Amino acid sequence: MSSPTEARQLTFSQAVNEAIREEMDRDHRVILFGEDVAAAGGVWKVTEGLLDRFGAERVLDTPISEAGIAGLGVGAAMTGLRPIVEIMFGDFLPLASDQIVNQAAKTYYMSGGMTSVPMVFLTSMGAGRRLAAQHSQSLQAWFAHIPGLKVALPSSPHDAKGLMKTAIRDENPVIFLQDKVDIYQKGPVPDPSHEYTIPFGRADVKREGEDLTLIATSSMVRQALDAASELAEEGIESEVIDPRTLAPLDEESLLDSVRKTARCLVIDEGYQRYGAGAEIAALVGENLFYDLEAPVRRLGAMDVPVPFSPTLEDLTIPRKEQIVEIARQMLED
Amino acid sequence: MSSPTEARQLTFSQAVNEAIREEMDRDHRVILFGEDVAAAGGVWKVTEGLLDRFGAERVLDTPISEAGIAGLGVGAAMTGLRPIVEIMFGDFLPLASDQIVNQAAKTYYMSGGMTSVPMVFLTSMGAGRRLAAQHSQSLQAWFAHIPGLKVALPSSPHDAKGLMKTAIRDENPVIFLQDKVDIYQKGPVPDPSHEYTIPFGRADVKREGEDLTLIATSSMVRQALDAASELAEEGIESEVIDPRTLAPLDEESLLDSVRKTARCLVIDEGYQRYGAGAEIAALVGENLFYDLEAPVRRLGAMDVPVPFSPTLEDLTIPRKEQIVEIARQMLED
Amino acid sequence: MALTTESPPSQGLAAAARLKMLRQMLTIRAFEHRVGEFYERAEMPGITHLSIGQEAVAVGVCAHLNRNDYITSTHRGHGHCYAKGAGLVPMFGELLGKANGYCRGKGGSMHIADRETGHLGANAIIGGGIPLATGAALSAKVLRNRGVGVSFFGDGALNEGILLESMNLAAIWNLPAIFACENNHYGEYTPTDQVTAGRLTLRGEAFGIPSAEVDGMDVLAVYDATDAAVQRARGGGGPSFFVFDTYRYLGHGMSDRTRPYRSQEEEDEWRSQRDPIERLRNQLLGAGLCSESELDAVGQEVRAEVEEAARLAQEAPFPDPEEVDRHVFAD
Amino acid sequence: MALTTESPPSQGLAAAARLKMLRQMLTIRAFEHRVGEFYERAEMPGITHLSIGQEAVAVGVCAHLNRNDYITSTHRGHGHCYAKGAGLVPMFGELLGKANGYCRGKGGSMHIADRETGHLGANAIIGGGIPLATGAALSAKVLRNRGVGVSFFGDGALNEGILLESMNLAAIWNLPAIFACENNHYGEYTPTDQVTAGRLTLRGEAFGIPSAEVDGMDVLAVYDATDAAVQRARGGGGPSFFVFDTYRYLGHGMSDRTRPYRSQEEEDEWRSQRDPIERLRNQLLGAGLCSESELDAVGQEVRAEVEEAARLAQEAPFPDPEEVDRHVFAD
Ligand SMILES: Cc1ncc(C[n+]2csc(CCOP(=O)(O)OP(=O)(O)O)c2C)c(N)n1
Ligand SMILES: Cc1ncc(C[n+]2csc(CCOP(=O)(O)OP(=O)(O)O)c2C)c(N)n1
Ligand SMILES: [Mg+2]
Ligand SMILES: [Mg+2]
Repeated sequence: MSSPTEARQLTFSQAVNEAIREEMDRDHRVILFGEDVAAAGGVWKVTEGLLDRFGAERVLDTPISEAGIAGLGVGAAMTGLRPIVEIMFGDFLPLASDQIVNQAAKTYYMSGGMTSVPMVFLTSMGAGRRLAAQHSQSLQAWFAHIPGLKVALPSSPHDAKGLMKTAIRDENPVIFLQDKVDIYQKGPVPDPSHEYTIPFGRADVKREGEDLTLIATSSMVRQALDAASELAEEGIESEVIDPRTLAPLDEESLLDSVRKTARCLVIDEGYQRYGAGAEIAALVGENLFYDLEAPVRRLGAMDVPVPFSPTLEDLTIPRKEQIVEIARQMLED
Repeated sequence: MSSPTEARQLTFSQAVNEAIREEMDRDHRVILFGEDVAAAGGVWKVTEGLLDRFGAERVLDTPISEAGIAGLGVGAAMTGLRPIVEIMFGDFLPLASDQIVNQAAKTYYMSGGMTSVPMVFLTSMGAGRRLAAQHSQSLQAWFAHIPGLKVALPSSPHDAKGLMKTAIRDENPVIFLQDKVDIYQKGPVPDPSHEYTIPFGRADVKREGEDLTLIATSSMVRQALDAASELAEEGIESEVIDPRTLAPLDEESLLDSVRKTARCLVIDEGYQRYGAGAEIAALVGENLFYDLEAPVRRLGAMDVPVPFSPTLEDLTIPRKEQIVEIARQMLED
Repeated sequence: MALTTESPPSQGLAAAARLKMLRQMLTIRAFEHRVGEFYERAEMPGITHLSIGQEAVAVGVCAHLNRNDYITSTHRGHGHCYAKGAGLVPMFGELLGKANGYCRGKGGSMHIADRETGHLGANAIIGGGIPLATGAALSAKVLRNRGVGVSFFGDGALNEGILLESMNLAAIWNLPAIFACENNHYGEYTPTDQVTAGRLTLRGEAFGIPSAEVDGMDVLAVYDATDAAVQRARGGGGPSFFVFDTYRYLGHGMSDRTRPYRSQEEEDEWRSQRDPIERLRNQLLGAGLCSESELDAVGQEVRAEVEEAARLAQEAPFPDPEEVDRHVFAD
Repeated sequence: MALTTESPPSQGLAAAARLKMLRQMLTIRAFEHRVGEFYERAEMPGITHLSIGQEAVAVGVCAHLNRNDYITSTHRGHGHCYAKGAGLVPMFGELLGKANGYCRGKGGSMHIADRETGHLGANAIIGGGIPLATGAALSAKVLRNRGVGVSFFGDGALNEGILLESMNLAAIWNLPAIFACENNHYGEYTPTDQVTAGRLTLRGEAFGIPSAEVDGMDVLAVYDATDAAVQRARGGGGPSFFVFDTYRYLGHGMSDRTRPYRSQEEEDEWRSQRDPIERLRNQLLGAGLCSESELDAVGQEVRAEVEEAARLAQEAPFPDPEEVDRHVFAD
């Protein structure tokens, strides 16, 4: 083995690309299709080069038919393939959601364990790119709510690669959400000669701290880490923990962290109301009632459709300053 | 006026029918369409007699095209009509969810207040009828999560009528969920000569009590009331409160109740994880941290696709016995 | 673009093969009647949709299929399930929610499936199974196993957008997919032509898919029409679309007793003039391929078999409560 | 079922009307170029999709419409918006996210709308606007106001199931709906014929909807083809479907600069042989309806008007932060 920690800097998009490439090399049943994923390499360059490497039978450009491609993916997954279906923007998942929710998620159960649906819905999420209300949503709470679906939303290129590899190998339908505001951000990723996967349902402590737990997902992890740095200057040591998958959810690790800090703020970019943060906050509140020294707080996107105008959009996305402010309040509690 | 409290016994289905009839009498812009709603009067008899009364231009049978009828409804609502669109089962909302979520919910905001979408999506929810995984879901959390949508889920024929009238008069898209397990249950409804509407965002205390608050929705209110009776025999006085609409949510009334009782259990029939109960539990936990004497608890449907076999299905739906048991535990805390 | 062949393939069918078709149709009908009885006696949970009258479509199409071919079916799917090869006991078991059902009682009538015989499942979402079978056709193409994917669906599904998307995908990718529409002229309580515009086969032709209307009350006509399509699909020649003209004799569901949306005369005419079982029976008798008494014996055997299967299913236990949270995720 | 008329209605168009069309096309093109400049200078947030090359469709169709008629548009929708009657300043304002934009800056390029002129909105969901315009047609029918509902959409939307559902509904209810497909031969970076099976007009004919392919680079051809359709719709004669053959000269979005999915020759040919502005210009000159210098003056006026509007929009303020949670719900 060559030096084990030789970490290159890859973007999210490159990391996911590499994961798909490795898994397609490894298992000929893995195929990939979606709008503009083949010849053009995907609007986020996530699928660049895959057509050349794997050919037109395994990497296919599709019509603009979200429900159809999702459904064909489900049928193909039921019959021997392991499709990755790209739904370009997470906002388009509603178009495919009958196939995702009523078919993919339920087939294994409804068939009494006869037929599994090993597939990945590769999509994007998140605001901040001035793409307005129909291209900026973060609908992870929807899919985490549905039994039978797994939901991954990585916060670093490293995690993105490891989670994508796991998603492809999983026997169940996985919603894989790439936060598009960060998709060209770089981070260290081990050399391909050091293969790794990241198990689902395993949270990752991104920063250790004793005073406060910040549970954050996707690009909110960056906001939380930035906030933690700022808070550290004031002597407040935050622990930042990223569940990495909302379903399954690593309840134990999240609770362990809050047990230690006794304070918890949950940050997720979905609309706050009835959002993913509500589940985590409810969970912490229910399990650690006697340990908590302050109410569990949540921060999600403002409960408005994402506005186009930059001056407005920026107000709707959870940001470092808000985290810092809430954290300060919580420490006073 | 004739005697003001002369209450007839109507089923949910009759009560909603009456509400629609009155509103269609009142406002010629209200039209109704959906699968089998006209000639057949709807699979739950909710629209019986409306074709005869209002004619084929205002009451229309549609093809089986959930997305299409939802979308035509949105377009019609944008241009002068006030459509009620029936989506027969709530499980089919995913088929229409692009139109509901990306169009209906966002149009008023995206247009900067130029164009509102006054319409009702009339649908059903709930398990218990042995209809299996694709005809038994309670997806209220999905729609309550989306800014721009209102969500009503009545627990009595009385409320159903009053909420439906409000829904039809509302300038915004409303998801109106009828719990099908109770749809032929009767309850008192005032004589039609006594018109009433029930405002959205106004919770209703269904039973008063001092020891514990049971926040329950739709048919879970009945389970909660039954549990409360049983608990009363043990000397535990539960307050049962029904938010009636999840969006808007009457936060104040819910919090007032829990402030009084210091204990709270939330019961909603959606899948528990990332369900509507999580929002309410998180809300209570955040606001009443210092008032609570026990952790806020939640009870939702088991996190499995709804199984067909009666012996299994019954295990998945929240029921009185579980409420009683959790309540007892909470009183020991 | 009609799908015709010079001399109908069914002419080459041995007497035994025809008799098998008759037997299958008789079995489906007897099965459905027995399901109806369960329902009437309140011995069956939920709702169910019987396919009596429509047996020829399931039998005629599935006669061309083997275990490596996949079908998807509908809420009115018992016939497809049996014709594809499923056994009666686990079928009844599933409908009764018993542990010995194909899906361990978790699916029921609307989700019955049998992987072993290539049945991916009935579906309670109108149109829901169409892309699944088309996806199975994609698998067959990628895995080069000469399989085909057949989606059965009702006329109601013609108006779900997923049909357009699936047909277009099948056409551009030249998939071995067969779109088999059972036009029984009603979707629930609404007449098809009231909610369905245009000539139905054009909905396939619009995508360049060879499309044909076929008498779905004549099992040999169904067999003949689909023969070339299945062969073409296996040979890489792409999808086909069929609209089978058929009729459900009974109500939409069991509770639909009076059927005010159609006339008694209409029902009588279909039953008396076009019954698929009578038709094949008469053909067999007319051609001297078997005798009345032989056929009567078959009828009796079938009924006994169905009765016995019903009994075994009824005696079977319900699933263990611990089953309830198994199979949410596969390992 | 072609949509033809004996003598083309455009023959009756006065010179002023033709000149107006030219002016509109010139304005749209100048607007789009100015948008491109904003983008290149990083003075415009987000992404945008220019309709240069496609001006004739918007102008030719909207020439038949009045304020009581509704349109829905697409992500490539500036032309539709202007042709339907919107003003340049609030258009630019919206694209720049300014408070003076039609949607107060909340919608942007992909959601621009102008209720006053009957524009229900661009849409960032491919196909998303189709049922909305069809719903507007339902309103027109129920309210008996002789309005029509026109949905503009790209060839990409032909593959979204919502098209089938909307067309079928329009057909069975005989709605005054016009389905106006702009086939510019690409959806993003994918050639249309690679992902779109069959003859496109058949997708309308399948529902019995009169359907026609029309040269979308000839504004008078567009005008002529849609004249009868709009009249028929107003008279209760039901929907029509058009596939306008057209071309976007530039990339899908501003970042699509090299366009490896098509050849330079192809682009050159469309631009040089079929440009809709050149074509009408030459027609007007050829018929002696105006002079070169008059037309040049129009061109200059248009550019000045666009430049002035751009300036005003650029100087306008961004929305007040308090706007952010207004308009979630209407009272
Ligand atoms: C998506 C969806 N919409 C509506 C229903 C309710 N539903 C069940 S069966 C049926 C009629 C189906 O008609 P058709 O497809 O012709 O099949 P048939 O019952 O005639 O066999 C309807 C509307 C459903 N199950 N799924
Ligand atoms: C439902 C949906 N799927 C995918 C996209 C991403 N997307 C934006 S434009 C586009 C291409 C649209 O092609 P076409 O309809 O032909 O319009 P054109 O851009 O050529 O004008 C795609 C795929 C989208 N906006 N909405
Ligand atoms: Mg039918
Ligand atoms: Mg295009």
